[in-house]
Amino acid sequence: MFESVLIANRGEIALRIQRACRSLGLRTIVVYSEADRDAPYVGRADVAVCIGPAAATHSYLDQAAILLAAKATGAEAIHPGYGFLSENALFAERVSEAGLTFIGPSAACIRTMGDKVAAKKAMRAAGVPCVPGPDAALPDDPEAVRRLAREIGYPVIVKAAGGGGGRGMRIVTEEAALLDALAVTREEAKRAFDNGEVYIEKFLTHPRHVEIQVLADGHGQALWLGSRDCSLQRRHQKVIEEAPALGIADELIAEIGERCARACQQIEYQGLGTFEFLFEDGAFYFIEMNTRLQVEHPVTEMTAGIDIVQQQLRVARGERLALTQADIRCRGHAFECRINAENPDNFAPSPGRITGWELPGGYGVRVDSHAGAGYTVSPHYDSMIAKLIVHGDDRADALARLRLALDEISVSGISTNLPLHRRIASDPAFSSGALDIHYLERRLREGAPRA
Amino acid sequence: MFESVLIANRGEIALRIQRACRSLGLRTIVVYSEADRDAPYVGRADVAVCIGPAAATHSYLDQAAILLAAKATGAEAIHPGYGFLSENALFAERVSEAGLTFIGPSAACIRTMGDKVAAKKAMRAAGVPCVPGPDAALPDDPEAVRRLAREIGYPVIVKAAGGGGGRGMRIVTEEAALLDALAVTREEAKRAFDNGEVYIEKFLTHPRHVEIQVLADGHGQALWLGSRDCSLQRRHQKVIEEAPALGIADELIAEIGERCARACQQIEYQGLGTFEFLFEDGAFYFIEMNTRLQVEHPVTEMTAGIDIVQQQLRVARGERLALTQADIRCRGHAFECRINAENPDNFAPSPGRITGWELPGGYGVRVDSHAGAGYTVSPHYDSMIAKLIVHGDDRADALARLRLALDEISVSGISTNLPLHRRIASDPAFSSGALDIHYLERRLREGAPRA
Amino acid sequence: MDLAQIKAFIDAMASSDLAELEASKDGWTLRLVRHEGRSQPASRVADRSPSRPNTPTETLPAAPEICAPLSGIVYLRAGPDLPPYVEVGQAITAGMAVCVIEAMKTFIEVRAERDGVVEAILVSPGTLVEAGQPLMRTV
Amino acid sequence: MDLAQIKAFIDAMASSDLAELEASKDGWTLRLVRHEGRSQPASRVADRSPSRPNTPTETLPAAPEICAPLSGIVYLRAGPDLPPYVEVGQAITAGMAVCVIEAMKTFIEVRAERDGVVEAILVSPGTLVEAGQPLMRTV
Repeated sequence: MFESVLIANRGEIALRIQRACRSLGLRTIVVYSEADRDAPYVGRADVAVCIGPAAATHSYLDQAAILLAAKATGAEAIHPGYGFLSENALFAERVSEAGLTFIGPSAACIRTMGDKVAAKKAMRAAGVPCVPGPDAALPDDPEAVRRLAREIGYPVIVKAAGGGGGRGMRIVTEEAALLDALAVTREEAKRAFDNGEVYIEKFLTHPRHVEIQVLADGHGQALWLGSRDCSLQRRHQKVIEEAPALGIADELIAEIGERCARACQQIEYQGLGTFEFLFEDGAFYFIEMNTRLQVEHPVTEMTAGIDIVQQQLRVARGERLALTQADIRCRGHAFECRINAENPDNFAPSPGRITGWELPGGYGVRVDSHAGAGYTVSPHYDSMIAKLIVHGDDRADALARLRLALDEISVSGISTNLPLHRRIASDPAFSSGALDIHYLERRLREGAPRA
Repeated sequence: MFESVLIANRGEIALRIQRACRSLGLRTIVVYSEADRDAPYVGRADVAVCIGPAAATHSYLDQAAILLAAKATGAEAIHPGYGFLSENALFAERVSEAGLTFIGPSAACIRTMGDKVAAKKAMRAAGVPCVPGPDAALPDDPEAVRRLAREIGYPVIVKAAGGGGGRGMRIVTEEAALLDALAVTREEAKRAFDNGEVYIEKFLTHPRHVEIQVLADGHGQALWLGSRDCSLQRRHQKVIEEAPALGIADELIAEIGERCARACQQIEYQGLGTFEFLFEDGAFYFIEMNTRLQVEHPVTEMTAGIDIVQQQLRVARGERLALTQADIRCRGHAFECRINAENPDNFAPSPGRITGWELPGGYGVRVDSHAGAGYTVSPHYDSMIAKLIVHGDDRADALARLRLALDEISVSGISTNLPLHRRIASDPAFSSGALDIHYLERRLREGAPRA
Repeated sequence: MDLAQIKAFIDAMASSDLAELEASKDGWTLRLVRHEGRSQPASRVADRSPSRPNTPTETLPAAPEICAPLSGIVYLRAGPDLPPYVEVGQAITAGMAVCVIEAMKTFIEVRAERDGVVEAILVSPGTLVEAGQPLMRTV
Repeated sequence: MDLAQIKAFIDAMASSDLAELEASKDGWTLRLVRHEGRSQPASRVADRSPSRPNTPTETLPAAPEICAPLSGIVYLRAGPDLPPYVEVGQAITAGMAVCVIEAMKTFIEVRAERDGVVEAILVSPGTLVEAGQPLMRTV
């Protein structure tokens, strides 16, 4: 069982992991870039090692430097956090080869889940529902194609196998248009990608992003810890997350949750993980699995009453989960706001020195942040400087607390997206909940008056 | 049902009450003294009224000024907080007579519980265990006195009826010394207090301070919300509180808790209240009831998962409790540190301007405070500037989190008792727990090296 | 503390590299703080208003220097295989992109505020620049 | 503390790797902070040390003024029916109580640091005084 953990990350998640380590009495070794020298978690580490300049490619992404730091400091385990090397199968492999514990699933699991097609196959095999559509190119026989589309149900999307980035796709809403769309897409695909193969999949027009948090030990036990709704996104970046996902029958969530837990057992998954789904018209469609700790994990912690990073460390140390599925009783509702250093109007980054920092407090309020008055937000990394998390008896109660906390929080010296969060928190549609993944962008385009 | 609440208090509890009001959508009217003009909750009030100069006798204790402010602002209810007018039966009466809701029990309940003898009688009648001893002066017959003392059990304390302040008392550890002690005390009492009547009571040598939080609605339902241990005191001031009280059998706590709840029903108690007990050698002895919200309420909130100030407002509004005793499931363990502006060595007050203010955060950490960087701690009021509350899976986990949070918190510009809290948190005896009410003073006298 | 004393403190600080100076006497407290660049006083009101990034605004009288609108990594070419945006001696027109700054995974083009000629490029590509730092001198 | 002394402090700091410097003398408090370089913000360290109350310490050379050791409400008598601690013209000896300050429900006696004669009482009883504020002038 390891007694020391090297934290191969930065910012709020480095602090989050450090706190979890210290709650278990583990020594923490922090590696940092020159830009993060003054971060508070660096000062609190048992050992802190500078691994390179500000640019992440030469520090937080430099596997050799991190492994060297681990060796030099006698670290026994490495926590990769999120982003950077957290879903890099090769890194996980090298950590293991160096005789250290990689705090995460096996390299094989990371590899499988990193490949969309392999992941989809594995999930189908485990009984997790995926976006309907065959795993192979469409046949030439028009009647066979029609039959496939009918099985999936309209609307469908015709996709060029070699396409991507929005090109080579065509949405088909009724059978009459299917063959024409197929022919045109095939033609285009031949010209554009030199590959005439096309696929067909169910097209979801107004899906929500709903995910299931799982936690598995190395002894065959896997738990699901409730649902999260992360539909409020801008440019595919989550802005506000909540738990649980509103308006989905408990039985349906439980069924999906159990399938996810079973899938973990089948692929011998260990540690924390998240199954991401699109949810539309009462049905779940697997999109991908994140094989790591996620930014939005605190909303699950608040509702489940479990420090899941502490649990992640425990199972990585080889402990059996002390919890069973029957112990998991989610209570109330939680929200998380990602507070970014950015202009709230045009979303331009706003690095710089924070001169004023006032935090909200009281019942049900949590802040995870490495920043504070006097902290300089570096232009080298992403713009998230804090997470504000609130918990209440139900969604309305949690929302009231969110508004209260947003009213109390204040950051000066740099611009932040707090005005955006305040606007969302008082948006009537958001109060009703269960919005689709396009809502926020739609709302921003409307440019409604600020709250 | 009232829609607006006048908060007749200041500091962290004014902010706490304001947050609870806002979580329910109630308007808040804040009254403040000239010294508190710049407090953050004053700025956030829907209406704020200055009711006088800094001295509490001319502001927070001025009933007429507060009632006038309530009338002038159209306040429909008054929350007295703790201290000041919170246990003043006359004030409660005047509030009701003015047609407003006093957020607390009836004036009659406050009056009964404010009189130690009446309270003890009421509690005995309700089956709540009290410090053993007759309610009348001792008889002259030596054998009758011996029998009484034997029934109580040694050690006993002989007390002059007219005594007080530590005078006219004698501890008796064995029967052989009883009659002599009685004679001497009687003689002294005659001379000193011109009243030869003496009483006898059980003497507790190393009691713990254990209390039960209750919550009762106006419809006959009363709940008990678990136990707290507040034994860590200095000069009768609580320093660190925790929930639940360690090492007391669940069944015993439940029995006491149920008796407390039943007592509430018998005296038609409404709102929040606390039954304070001495606990020694496995037995509870009622000492007094606090008929108000207490400083240490957050440890109960953390373990019970209930915002009890919000509940207090709900029942004051006439709502029925939505919870039943079966819904109360206390989880984990919580600590609260009272952070005071005082010299950590000699406990001299340290008012002044706070120049640096860094708060801890993350899972299981809560801070209740009206202060912050730039806030000036006034010499006019008590020295508590913040409460740090942590919650963990069990006492050891909570204690690890407490140490972590104490390591992260930092206040500069004034002196605080944070070094004392750090010292206690790393004290081996405190880690073992279940200390008596004299422990802290004993430990301070020993002057052990700081942690 | 009289005006002469305060001035003395300000001068003393100006000729040093101090960021902060605090002095108290007779109930007076003098606190001097210097921020890098053209900084604004911090106040809690700040973040309620739509934002006040630490950038010179477009309405400033055009300076002979083009300054960084925000802190970040400066690049003089749009890509490694592309020619530089501008070169010394080159004539530029208002609104023309002269370089790009990368901050928080976003690229922000810096544009000239007025017509002129690039007299000097004051930064090296790939280095960190602070908000307000002169990037180019123009005539 | 005069300008030369302050400059001396600034120079001393410049040639060191200190991030923060605080000096107190004769009721003066000078605090210097430097942000750049290897310096850690010193604020967090501050409160780990046993405390830094904003009071002149007992080791200071005695001043002709007796100052408030902390902020609070000053009283010149121990009780309403008692005579004043001292009166103008009265001789006092070091260690003698000259007034009392109430702060946070605690009463703290203020004692003379050296022998002398009370020349003037500078405060009214029952008023708020700030830490360091002169309470009496002595000769």
